[in-house]
Amino acid sequence: MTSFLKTCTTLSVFLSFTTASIAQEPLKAVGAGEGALSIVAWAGYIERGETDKNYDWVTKFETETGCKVSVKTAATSDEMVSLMNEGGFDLVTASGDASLRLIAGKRVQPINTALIPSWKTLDERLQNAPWHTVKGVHYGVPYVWGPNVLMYNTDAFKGEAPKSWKVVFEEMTLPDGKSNKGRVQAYDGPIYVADAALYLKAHKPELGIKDPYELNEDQYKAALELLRGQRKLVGRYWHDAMIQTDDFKNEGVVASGSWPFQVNLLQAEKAKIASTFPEEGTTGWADTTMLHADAAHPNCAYKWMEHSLSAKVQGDVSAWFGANPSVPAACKGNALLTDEGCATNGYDNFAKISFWKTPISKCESQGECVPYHRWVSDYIGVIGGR
Amino acid sequence: MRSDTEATASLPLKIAAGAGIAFLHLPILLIFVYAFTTEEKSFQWPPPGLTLNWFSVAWNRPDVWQALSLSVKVASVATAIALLLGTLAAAAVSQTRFFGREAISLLVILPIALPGIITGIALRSAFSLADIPYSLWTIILGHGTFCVVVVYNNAVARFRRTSGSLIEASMDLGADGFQTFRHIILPNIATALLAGGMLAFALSFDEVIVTTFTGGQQATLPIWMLQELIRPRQRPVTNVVAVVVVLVTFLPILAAYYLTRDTDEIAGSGK
Amino acid sequence: MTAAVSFSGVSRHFGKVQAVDRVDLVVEPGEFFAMLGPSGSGKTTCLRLIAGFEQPDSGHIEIFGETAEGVPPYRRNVNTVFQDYALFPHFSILDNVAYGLMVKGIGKAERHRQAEEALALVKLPDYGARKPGQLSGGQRQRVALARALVNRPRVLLLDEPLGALDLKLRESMQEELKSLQRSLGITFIFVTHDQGEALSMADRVAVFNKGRIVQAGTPQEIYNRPKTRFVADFVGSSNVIDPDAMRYFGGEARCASLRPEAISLVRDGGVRAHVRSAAFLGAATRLGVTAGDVSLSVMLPAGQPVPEQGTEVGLTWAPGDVHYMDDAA
Amino acid sequence: MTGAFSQGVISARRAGLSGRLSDLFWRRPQLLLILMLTPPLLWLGIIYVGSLLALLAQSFFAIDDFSGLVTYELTLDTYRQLLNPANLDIILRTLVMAVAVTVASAFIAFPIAYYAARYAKGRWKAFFYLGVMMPLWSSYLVKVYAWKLILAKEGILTWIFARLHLSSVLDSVLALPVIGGNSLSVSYIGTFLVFVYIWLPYMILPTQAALERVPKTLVEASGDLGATPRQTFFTVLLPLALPGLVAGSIFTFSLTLGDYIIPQIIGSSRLFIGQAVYAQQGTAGNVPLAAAFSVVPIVIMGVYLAIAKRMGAFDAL
Repeated sequence: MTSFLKTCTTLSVFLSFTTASIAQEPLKAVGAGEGALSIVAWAGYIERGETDKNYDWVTKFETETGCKVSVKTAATSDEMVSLMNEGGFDLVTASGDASLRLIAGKRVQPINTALIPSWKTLDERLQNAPWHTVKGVHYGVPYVWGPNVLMYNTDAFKGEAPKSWKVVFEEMTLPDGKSNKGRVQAYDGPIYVADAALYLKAHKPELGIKDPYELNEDQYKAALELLRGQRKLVGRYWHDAMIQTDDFKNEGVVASGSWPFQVNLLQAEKAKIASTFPEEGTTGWADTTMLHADAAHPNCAYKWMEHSLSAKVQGDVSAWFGANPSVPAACKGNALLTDEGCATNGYDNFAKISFWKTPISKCESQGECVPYHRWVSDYIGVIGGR
Repeated sequence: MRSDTEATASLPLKIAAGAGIAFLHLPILLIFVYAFTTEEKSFQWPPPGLTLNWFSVAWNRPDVWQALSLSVKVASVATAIALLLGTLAAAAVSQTRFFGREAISLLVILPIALPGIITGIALRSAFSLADIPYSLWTIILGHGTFCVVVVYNNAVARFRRTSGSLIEASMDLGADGFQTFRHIILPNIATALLAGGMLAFALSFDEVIVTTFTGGQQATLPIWMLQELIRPRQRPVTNVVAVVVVLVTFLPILAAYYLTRDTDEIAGSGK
Repeated sequence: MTAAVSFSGVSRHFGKVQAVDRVDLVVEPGEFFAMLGPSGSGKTTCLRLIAGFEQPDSGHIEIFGETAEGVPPYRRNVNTVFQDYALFPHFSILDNVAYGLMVKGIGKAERHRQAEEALALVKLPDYGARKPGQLSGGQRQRVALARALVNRPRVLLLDEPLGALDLKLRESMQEELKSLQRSLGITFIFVTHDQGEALSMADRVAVFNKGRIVQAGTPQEIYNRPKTRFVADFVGSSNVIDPDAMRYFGGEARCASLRPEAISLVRDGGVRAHVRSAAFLGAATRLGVTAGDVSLSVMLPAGQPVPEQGTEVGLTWAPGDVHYMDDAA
Repeated sequence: MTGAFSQGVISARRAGLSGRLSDLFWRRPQLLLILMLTPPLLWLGIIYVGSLLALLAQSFFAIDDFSGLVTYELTLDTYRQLLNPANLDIILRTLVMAVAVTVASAFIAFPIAYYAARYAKGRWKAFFYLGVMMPLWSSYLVKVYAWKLILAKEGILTWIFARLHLSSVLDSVLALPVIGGNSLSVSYIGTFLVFVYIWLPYMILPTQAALERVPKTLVEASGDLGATPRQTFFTVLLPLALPGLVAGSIFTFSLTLGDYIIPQIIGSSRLFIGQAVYAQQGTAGNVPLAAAFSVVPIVIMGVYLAIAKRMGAFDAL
């Protein structure tokens, strides 16, 4: 674990030319709010009822605490890291492939869990999750988590859910009689190499893949090979949730790895879209609300972290984004999420999800793994047809 | 041969020119149509219905106004800076001969001749090196850099056409340097500066790429549009804003045309 | 009496080009002075040195006894009529003329009154409201003149003032300028490359070549007694004869000039020559003849019979008409 | 004109700072020149070029393979990395696209510019001017998104082709190797179309300006000397319009080289230089490689500008 950390440390400093600030002691007590709070978040994570009046967990917080919330949405984990490196934010909803980089880069500060009463209501599986806890020190509070599901068009699949990720990785004829060529998508982020590895883990056991984020040269090459084959099927890689929904509506895309968020969005528009949890398992994300090392509004930030763990907010976010709450109590009695919501979003599949984390060369499961920056340049090559 | 110099063009030329202009305008008509669509999240063709609703929605969106005001601020200051720097450089280059004159004109053209992303990244890394926090001024710094060229081009063209003896005549008649500047130089280059200034303003107002790198978290109108288009809340609002911007800028473009028509074309002074 | 303008040892170079090379010059007050020379001979630079647009690298310039050193154009009571007139395109004619008064801070009514007076002087009384673009070349020239004169300069500089006008207009303007100068008594200094203009208008002429003054004097002196071969070549239509040819003609072996009208034709004797061409000029006929290998032109007064081409004639001239000069340029 | 000699020939120096400064600037014109040049030189020479050089300097560092951290030691490793096949693909792809876009823009722009410069009069002239300026002033982003609607598989073009019963034509175009694709909006054809559309005004304006500077008498003289309209066009008009076309091509070329938004929205996810710079800098954190990628358009534009300058395109800018 220490070597893991050392690599993370070095990995993380790269974007920042500014001198890293010295990690501070966590706050001792929550005082009066500073009147403002700025958050870097995934699209759909911080809603104030602008899209749908029912989904609003900001307005009430603002009136109660006097902290005016401003949100900067980021499309990728890397964007989040660079935004935090840039500074000027209090909080970030970082996924596992960003959180450790932020910690190692001293961009975020330890938090005092004693100041967050709802901490003890957290799902035990998440309380000490390795993506926000380093040497027993907590660098944030879990927000929500979820799987990267397989989204598909019910017309193209004749109402029958595809069982395997095979439909997006290998050329085949779909139930509607047409080839899947040009009708599937893949994620336009290097972390998607892990999805290929996950598929290989199930279908090519001889490679000996244990963890899709820890790949040796051979395993990595096999994953890239699979992705090169996939390139021939994919017209455009998806990068942005909203553009993906457009593609499913206007570009004739019928299957892709996706977030429940897009599924919900499309279903709300009465599109013929459904999602499934393929047999290979899925990759997924678990996000943590982390506090910037130089946060200008730490009191408001603590108030928000507490607010974000309330069962109501957890349930509402989960319903809106298609995620799973970090507070088990949220699964029951939330009007928006409904009592079946957690099950739909894969709450019980926790163990089957390989959560995003940054690939590093000194990996735990085997001696030497291919580090992230190679994933980046090679994935660019794959998309470019190399 | 004669037909070539007479005022009538051949039919193929007319068709080619007309088709070219149509090609330039059809997508813009589409923007107009989609400002009225009833569909909210994404666009589908043909639009399911038409409504005027989005205009009032746009009017009541505070973020539109914030972005607009930031854009106007940035564009105004960047234009003012470009006017100052561009005129000075143009005056120096066209009124005197000195070693390195060529280098100056290259230097002025460079920010526009090199892709915006390079200007953007270079400035961004310089900001981090110098530990300059992102602010209104970092955006202005970026915009000012590439706006100088349009003012410079317009001013140089005008200086070139303004006889150098006018300045000497003025001084000969008893006007000192400042009087000459006020009574002779300024009135003679004013329309060129106005036209250059308006182009600079437009350039800054629509700039996305450099702003992405120098803006930090602030959203100018184009950045706001980018965010809206990628993560739509009410997509037609973006089109409404675009339509309004086109309509509002129509008059200044026309004004710039008539101001410079007789004296000099403002052509060729793009991004 | 102090000179209106005096140069002593004035030099000015641009880069490697020596535009004005150690020039000494005196222009008397009230004089109509011409600076004549081919383009690039330094005459215009001299004018600009007087106006103050250029500063000498070395030497000394005085205007009416006051040193011009370090004095910018706007502090010299010297005005210029530019070759391209340099009328301000954005001002009306009246405002153009009134400009000098305006920058001096004279009130609008007064300066317009004076400007109108000046326009009347150049015979353009009703043109005040127009813009320069609406005037013909000759009219613009007059406006430029009025604009300079309204400031009552001690010296008026004219840079090729008639160069852009057509022949007829040029002749009438020459008359007008001359009488204007006489009536105003202002010192006029003008620059021209047209020797006819210089000779007909000026009281005195300075001939420039390669940045230096080769000869200065009255038009008669310049015309009749050119000091150098260059002056003779440039100023007159004189025959310039080489030393060798001069000896062949029986004179001294020096370079000389001989005016065409000083040569007369004789049937026998004289220097034998062949007629090559004849051009009828109205008041006279100009013959081109060759004597030996020397080409000469001969002015034949009207009324004399014109010999046919190819005929042999004899040429004679009074020895006093032969003007010897330096062979140098 | 009385009292002509009432004043001295040299007036006194004017009072105040402005008088003194005026005199000073006249005596020392270099001082005025320096004063005029200092602000633009400070801004462009120091801030802008300084930033550029700082960026370029970073391309001589490399990211450490093991840790992913930038090592501040001079090396050419990053350039070696830049020349690997995947990155060469990106450079080549962008170059080909930039050339194609520039050539196509020139072809489409010329008739418009020619007509506007030589035939359009009065109101029509204004119409053409506005016709070019309006698209230039309309939001770049909104135009790009409008094209997404036009080119989408279920978009306007497909709809129109279907209405005209020409869907098979569209399909056969899309079936073309390399430039085709699943739909126009995910093909090179789409990216190309949008590039041409967005940069076209930048080509028209300088070309028109250059054509307007061609004196009518030249064309007449050529005709007078017996040239056919066609010969006149190729021997007189085109060479004289060339600086304008080259000036326009500086824009179309440079803008295509650096754009990262158009190929991201309309395209097949294959990267262009602009996107590569953006991704290496923002996503991968490989600033040295991003800087090395930036060198490519700088070098290309440097060569391009040198040629353009020789052709007198700067005067037509």
